[in-house]
Amino acid sequence: MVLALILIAFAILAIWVVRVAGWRFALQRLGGSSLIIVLVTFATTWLLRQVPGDPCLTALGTGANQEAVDLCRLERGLDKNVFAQYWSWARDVLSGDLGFAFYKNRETLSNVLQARGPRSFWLFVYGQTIALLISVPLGIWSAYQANRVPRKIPVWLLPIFLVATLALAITGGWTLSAIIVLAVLVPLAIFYGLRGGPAGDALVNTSAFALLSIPVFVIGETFRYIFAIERDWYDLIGYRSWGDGVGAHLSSVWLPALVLGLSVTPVYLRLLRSDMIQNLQQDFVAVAKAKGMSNRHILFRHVLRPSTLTLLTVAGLNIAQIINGAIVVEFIYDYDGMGSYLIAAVARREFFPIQTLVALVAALFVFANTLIDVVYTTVDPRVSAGDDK
Amino acid sequence: MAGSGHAPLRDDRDDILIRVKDLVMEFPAGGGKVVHAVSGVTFDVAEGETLGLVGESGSGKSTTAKAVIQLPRPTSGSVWFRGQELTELKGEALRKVRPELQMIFQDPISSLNPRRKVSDVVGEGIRVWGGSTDGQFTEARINEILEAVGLDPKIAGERYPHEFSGGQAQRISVARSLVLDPKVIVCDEPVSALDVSVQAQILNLLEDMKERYGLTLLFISHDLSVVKNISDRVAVMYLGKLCEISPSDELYANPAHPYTRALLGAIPEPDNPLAAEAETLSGELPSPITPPPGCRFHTRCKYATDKCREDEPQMEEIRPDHFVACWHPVITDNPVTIKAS
Amino acid sequence: GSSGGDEESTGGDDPEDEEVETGGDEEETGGDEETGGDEEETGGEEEAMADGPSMGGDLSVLVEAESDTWDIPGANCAVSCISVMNAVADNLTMINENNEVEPFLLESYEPNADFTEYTLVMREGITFHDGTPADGAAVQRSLQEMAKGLLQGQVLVDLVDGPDSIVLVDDMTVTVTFSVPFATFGRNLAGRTGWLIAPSFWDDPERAGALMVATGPFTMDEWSRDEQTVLSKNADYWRSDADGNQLPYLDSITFRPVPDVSTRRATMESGDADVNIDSFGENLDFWDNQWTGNVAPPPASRETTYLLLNNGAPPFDNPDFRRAIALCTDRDEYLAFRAPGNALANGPFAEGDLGFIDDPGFPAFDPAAGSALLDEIGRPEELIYGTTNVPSNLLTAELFAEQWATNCGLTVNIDQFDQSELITKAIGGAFQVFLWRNHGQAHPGLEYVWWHSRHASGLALNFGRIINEDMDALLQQTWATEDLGELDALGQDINRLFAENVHNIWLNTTEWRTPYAEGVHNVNGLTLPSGSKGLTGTAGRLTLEETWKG
Amino acid sequence: MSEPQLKVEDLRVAFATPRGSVQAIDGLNISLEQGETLAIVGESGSGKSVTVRTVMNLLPSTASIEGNITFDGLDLRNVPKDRAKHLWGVDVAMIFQDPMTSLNPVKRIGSQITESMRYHLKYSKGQAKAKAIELLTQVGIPEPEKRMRQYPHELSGGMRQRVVIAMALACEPKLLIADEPTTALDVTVQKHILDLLGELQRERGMSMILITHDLGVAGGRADQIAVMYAGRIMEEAPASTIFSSMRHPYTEALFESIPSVSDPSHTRLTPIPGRPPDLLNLPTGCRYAARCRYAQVSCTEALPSLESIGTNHSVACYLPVGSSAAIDARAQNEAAGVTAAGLDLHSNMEIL
Amino acid sequence: MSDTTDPGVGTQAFPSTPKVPSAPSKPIKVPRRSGGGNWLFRLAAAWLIFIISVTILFAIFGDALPLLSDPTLKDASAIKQGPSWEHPFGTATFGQDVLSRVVEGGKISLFVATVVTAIGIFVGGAMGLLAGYYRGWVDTVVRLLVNTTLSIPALLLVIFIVAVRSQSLANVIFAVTLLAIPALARIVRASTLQVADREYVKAAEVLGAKRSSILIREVLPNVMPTLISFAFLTTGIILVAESTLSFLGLSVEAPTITWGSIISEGRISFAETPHMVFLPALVLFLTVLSLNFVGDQLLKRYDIKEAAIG
Ligand SMILES: Nc1ncnc2c1ncn2[C@@H]1O[C@H](COP(=O)(O)OP(=O)(O)OP(=O)(O)O)[C@@H](O)[C@H]1O
Ligand SMILES: Nc1ncnc2c1ncn2[C@@H]1O[C@H](COP(=O)(O)OP(=O)(O)OP(=O)(O)O)[C@@H](O)[C@H]1O
Ligand SMILES: [Mg+2]
Ligand SMILES: [Mg+2]
Repeated sequence: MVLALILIAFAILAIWVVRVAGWRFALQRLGGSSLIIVLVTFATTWLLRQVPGDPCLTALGTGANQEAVDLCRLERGLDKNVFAQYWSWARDVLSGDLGFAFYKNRETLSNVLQARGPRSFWLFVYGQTIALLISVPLGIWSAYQANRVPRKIPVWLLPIFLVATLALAITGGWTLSAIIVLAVLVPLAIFYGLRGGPAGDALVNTSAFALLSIPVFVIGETFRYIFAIERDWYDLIGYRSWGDGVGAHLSSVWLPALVLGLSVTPVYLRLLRSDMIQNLQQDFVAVAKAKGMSNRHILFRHVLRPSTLTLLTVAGLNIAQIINGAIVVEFIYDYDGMGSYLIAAVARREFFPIQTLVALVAALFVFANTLIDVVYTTVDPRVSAGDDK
Repeated sequence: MAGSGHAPLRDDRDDILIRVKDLVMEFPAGGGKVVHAVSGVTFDVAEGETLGLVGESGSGKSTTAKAVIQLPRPTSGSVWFRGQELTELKGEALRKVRPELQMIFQDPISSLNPRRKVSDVVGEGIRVWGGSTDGQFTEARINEILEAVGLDPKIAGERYPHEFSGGQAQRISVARSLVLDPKVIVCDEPVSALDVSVQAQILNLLEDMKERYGLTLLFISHDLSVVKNISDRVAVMYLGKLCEISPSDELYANPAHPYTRALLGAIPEPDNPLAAEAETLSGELPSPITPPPGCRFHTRCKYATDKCREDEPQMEEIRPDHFVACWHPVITDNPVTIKAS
Repeated sequence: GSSGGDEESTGGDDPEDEEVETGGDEEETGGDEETGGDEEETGGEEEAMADGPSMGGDLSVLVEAESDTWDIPGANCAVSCISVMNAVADNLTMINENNEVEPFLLESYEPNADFTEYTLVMREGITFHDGTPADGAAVQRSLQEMAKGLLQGQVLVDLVDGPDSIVLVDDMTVTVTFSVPFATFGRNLAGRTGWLIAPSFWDDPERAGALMVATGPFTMDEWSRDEQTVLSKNADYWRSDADGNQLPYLDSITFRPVPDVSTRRATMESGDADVNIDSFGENLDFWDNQWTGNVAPPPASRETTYLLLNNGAPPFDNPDFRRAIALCTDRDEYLAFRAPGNALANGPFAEGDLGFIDDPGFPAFDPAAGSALLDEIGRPEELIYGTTNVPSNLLTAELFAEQWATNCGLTVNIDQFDQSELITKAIGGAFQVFLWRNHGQAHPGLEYVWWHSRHASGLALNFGRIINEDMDALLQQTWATEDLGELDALGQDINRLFAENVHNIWLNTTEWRTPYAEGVHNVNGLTLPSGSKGLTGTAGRLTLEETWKG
Repeated sequence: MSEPQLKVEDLRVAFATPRGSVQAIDGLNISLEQGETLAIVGESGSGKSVTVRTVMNLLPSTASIEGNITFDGLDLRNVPKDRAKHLWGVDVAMIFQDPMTSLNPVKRIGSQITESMRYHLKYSKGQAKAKAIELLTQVGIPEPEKRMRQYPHELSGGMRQRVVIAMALACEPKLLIADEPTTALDVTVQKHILDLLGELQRERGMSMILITHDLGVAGGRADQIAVMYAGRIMEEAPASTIFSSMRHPYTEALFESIPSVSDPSHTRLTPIPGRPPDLLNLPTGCRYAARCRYAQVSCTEALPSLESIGTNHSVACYLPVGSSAAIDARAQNEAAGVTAAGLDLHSNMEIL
Repeated sequence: MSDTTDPGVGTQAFPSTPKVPSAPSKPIKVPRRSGGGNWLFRLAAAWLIFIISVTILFAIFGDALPLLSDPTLKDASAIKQGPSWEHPFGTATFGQDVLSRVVEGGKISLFVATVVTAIGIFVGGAMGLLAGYYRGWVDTVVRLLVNTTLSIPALLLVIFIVAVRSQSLANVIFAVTLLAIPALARIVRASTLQVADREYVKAAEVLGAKRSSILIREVLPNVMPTLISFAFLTTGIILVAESTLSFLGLSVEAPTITWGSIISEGRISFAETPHMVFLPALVLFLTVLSLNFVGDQLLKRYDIKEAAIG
């Protein structure tokens, strides 16, 4: 079901790509993509065969004896050479047989994908949404402030903010050290945020850097402590699907998604911001200003679109790397998605499913990037698909 | 216009330094299309002569000039330099001729490596060719050249390019190209980026250097006054073809090609007698991917006839040493004078 | 206190039982220790005095690992798997709190005098979850399948004619004959071998991935790998409590495998789960002193944490070297840092279990002597300490590596790898020393597979590759008697044998905690058909048959 | 005479930069009558663009501004908020130098032209479109409907500049500022654009400020020409007089340095020696003194102010060209071989 | 901060000065505009120097430094204690002084990050340079390699490599370097493309310089600023990456101390030992932040368009 939906989505997008960019481009990309996928999966196959440990021994565990192990080897073709193994894997996958995810209980990878795929998918979607929801407005705001005159805010507001923050913190019951840190930082942030101008920009930019400088797992662990244990805002009950109700679904995902989102937010934010700042210096912005257009109009109608180009490129190139964050987040929140499955599969030395998944990720990567190239042409009419950026 | 033919070649002279014959340069334009940047250009340059190249943007001036120094190699045609066919030289052999053919670029700042000292920039040629291992000689040579272009070697040599104004930077470029004692210098719009007050300095400098080092220049500009000032002969290009080639005073006095006349008519001088001719140029420059057949100028020419649309005109000598490729050249006996204000 | 009444065995005897588990996040260290027996009694009474059980409720239980399959004969069925199985399946026999075997699903269970033939009579009127009758044929089938299984087969390896010697005598009666005396069979039936599983499960061609079908108090409704296993009340369950209320009380149980120990603790703290099992040393203090809910009483039998030495390969094939390392190991320091408050172990049996002696003669810490011995026999170029790459295990590794290096001048290399490799290395004998946790089955005979030379070659369950004739002989004798006194004596001999040969380096007994939330009652409570209390909770295994929420 | 349409008085603009304050405009006065064209010429960096950007309120926040600017009696530095919203782009419009970068590459021509009408004049979509097509036709773009849907990169440079002009004219401004509108274009195109601007200006009675560094361009198109140098106006005169009777040595030198088509080839040019002063560190006295062949000690001591010397003709020089003082000064300098400001008159070499 | 000291004061009316056009004009007083967070830059640089020098000092003088002791010194009486005067960062599982461990861990973490960056810059830089300058098949191959690497989740690749070979310092460095290379190669390639397009490169060709010599003498020096700026950013990223690997048990083998290993040790009992998580994380955070900041300022200073590596 899910697989079918994904396939249909793929197909629709592929048709769109062909329509916008033409057959030539599509075929060219298909060739390049296949090459990458073959390279990646073969490299994976080869690497996996070097990994010490025996998938059969691991699967059979303490029940292993020589005959059982030999039988298992034979059944899985592990006695053949790498090329033969690769070929047999490729043949299976191309014929639609994704293989066993768990040899011991004969659970198929399709099953696992069906069960866990949606979790990772939603985690990814919400994570990206959160990242975009935070980074886009902040990035725009920040870029806009970079060259603006700060608003005049009386300095005496600072102590008021400070007292208010302290009061909030004390009634809200934050721990002492947090109070001390936040009581200084929060008022400053409010003050410079309201003031805007280069200081406001610096505030956003520095915060982005700060976020970039904290390992994801520290954020994840801290948030789990604060939101799941200290206050009961998140239930550590694992994923709930849409079927269990929208509320249950969202409340089972929001925290991991937030952490995952926060890990990419600074990247997006900074890219958008620097692109926007650059574009704000373009002549056409001066022209628009000379036309008397309002700042808001200029920001959203003139600058935003061309500024998303780098963001798109980078998002595309990082699509495979989102899994890194997902692995960590899934681990901390006991969120059983594809990331944690992959790790478990490596630990179990389940070679074939790993190869299949790596191939899927690689396919996703090349497909997303092809798509982005095409989107590029609609965002920036100067570029024609297939141009080398 | 826009014609071919070998008529402009002055094969009778023995001081010809460069001979360009049927030069063609094409670039892939994506989608299997081809940009016909230069299509069959023929001209020659005598030793010590300055040939000016004018034409609208995109007419192929730079491409022609670069093809002459084989950067990049032309698609077809021959470039003959002092007894050598450059298009046939390969690798090391071609590299060996390089010092003889130098180039000055338009943007004075970006043509200098910002991370090298001026003395290094200027001395680069000597380093490459390792003329002498004698550092003294190298230094002396660099100093000599720097002084020649009007820079104080002691002060200028130790500085970095960004510390110089545009005019000074262009002097450094000139110095760099001179250090290897070249025969020919290709100047691709060397003064377009400069202020008028500085432009004169560089034009004078080029004239001085030409005299001092016996240079031959190929000078590109779209400023007709500048080209007139510096050139002995001027060639007018349009959409990858030559229209007219003639000694400069002659060309400006008796422009025969409708395109040349239009160009001259566009010079922003009050009371330009050719101003009316410029009207024709309002139309768009056709795409070099699909150049018009026949005379390439016919789409914008007020004299154009069916013949122009079908047959390509060949270069013909209408006056001594004045060649035009046009079916309907304007030949009058009263020279035009565009008065400067 | 090792009062006579304590001598009981627990459910698990089969090989799979304890294999490990130094592997998980769970570092095996004990918490504040109280002797199991005392706690058990007081705990039990508390539960009993609470208000009568109420019906209904959904229980959410955290376990440390997912089961690889429910196809038990070949499954790596450890504590998490056993906990689920306990709720889904019933055993043919059970051990009572006096460590005696009692029939459970069986009407009666009779060995012959030399323990070579057993007559099992099935209780009438019991049906499987699928409605088919649980009769003698089902018992025969189950036992036969077990005997054919890779793992369980090793338990039943001495059947006279293999599976054929399990014979259906009449509708309800089955006999099982062994070629050698096998006195522990009854205890095996209280463990994995004895789960009665429906023929429809055995017949399922894809049974490796199928849901369990048995006779237990709960039926298995859903199994989402790594996410949850959902059980619901078996309305036709054959048992009721003393007041005649139908068992079980709960409507459903959801088991959620959560491998990360700190996540399990966080989930409990946040109130998002009802029951947890935990043996992580650094959490024990928390459960004992800070946890606002309850903790189920642990039984006396406890596993032992030890350094598993590979007796089959250099350098540990040399008894002198093993002794030297023991002399160089400061176990008190280990206790102080890694298992604060836990009892030092000098042998494989925990205090209160058969075979326990306070001082079997295990070498005490004496670095000078160790060093001298090493000077004599020479030091290996390097010693490789293998461990999984889990932070807490690495800390322990670091500690021993440092001890051996500074105390005795050995070069120790810590080889870290991921979890699955630990097992494969252990079965294959590809290691020098591992931190390990095992045993504590309350009956020396149940440790047979781990120590007998018969299991020491090739891919072997005798991970330490102990080949010791005296040991073999003693183990064989434990299979020939049911007399607890005799067994105690045999156990003590084994204990001394271990100390003398330093086959392993014993560290400490392992404490488990089974914390559960307020409002949950009678976790691990079990009343046997005879009215006596069942022995439950060994090594964290859960029994939820009589648990209720309210 | 009535009050001029645009009046700039003693304008000073400085930019804060990491290296210090850049004094870009320093005491500049302009007055422009309704319907008149003022050309500002000068070297690169002389402050032409900054001047008009100040008028257009386009300076970045790093700029500090002093002086008065009035447009139609309105103080442009303190415009009431509601008026400000529909002032720039409506009453005053501007065309920039580079048509390649003046248009937003990702927006269609049509929407770029119509947006200001829709924003300021609240035209409906259809109205705006109709007006845009009319404008495009006016600026001489064939097939305007088709062009409306195209993107800037699909047009040639000349076409784009026409679009830019159409854009600026959309709200029928009273004053049009053209900052080097043809510098990036071919001479052939330049002529057409300039003709077009002149025509439109006449039709609409607009005033215009035309910035250029090409004296020829200025000469043909402007009523009044101001020559700027280092942030100051050196000389201002009607186009007809400045060519015939320039009075500032800088203007003179500028004319001498330009090659002329009427001169035979290889005519020796007379460049202006040296380079403009560093705006970070301006000399006292006349900004041009260091390059001036007339320079005397007095020139280096105090800044000459712009003095009127005839109808609409003013010059900022102590020694205006043609005055006897100037002739003496030059002779004196020639004799000495070096000016009071240290310029070596005989050396061909530029000493760094 | 008060209004007047803010660097961004802009278009404000000045009190009208008397109009004396003929007098030597007085330059307008303009508030000096700092180069955008200059003091932050200095602060960041100072922190980096501090961290590095403490680490070096420690390497030389060992526990002679005040407040620092042997990072492996066990103390059964002070297990997992919170910060105190004696142990400003508290103590670890074996009662070791966490501050000393942070300093010691810094040695390894910074070493790993520096070596990875150095190799990454060298190899990735070379790949990017060659691809960007020679184009053609070299470019195709490099781009294929880069895209291939980018299409595998980095963590998975590290797991593979670490599983194949052991978790020795060298292998961890190798694995992480492998990940750093593509990003750097991509950035350097983009920068090279830009530089190779400049006219001074053409000028060198005209002079007849060999391509290889042009690459080294003309292109490389101009790509260098990009490389150096990104070296700082990369070092920061690697520091964070190392700690994440530690968290997953994939970093350098015990008993080697790294910042990541301290944090992940503290995480085991987060509730009891938050000081073992937050204090080292703070040091890590400040260091990475400083690296990022310095790198970013360099980028700005050299006016390099930010490409993404993250
Ligand atoms: N590398 C190239 N690839 C594709 N097309 C090119 C390339 N170089 C030049 N062209 C095309 O060739 C034609 C001639 O270009 P060229 O640069 O020679 O013109 P030009 O006369 O020098 O113009 P300009 O005055 O703008 O410098 C143009 O249409 C241009 O787009
Ligand atoms: N935003 C700014 N920050 C700092 N200095 C500036 C700024 N804008 C302009 N300047 C400086 O002000 C001076 C005048 O610049 P302006 O752009 O007005 O010159 P211009 O006469 O228009 O030159 P061009 O012919 O090159 O356009 C220059 O020295 C320039 O460097
Ligand atoms: Mg050109
Ligand atoms: Mg300007």
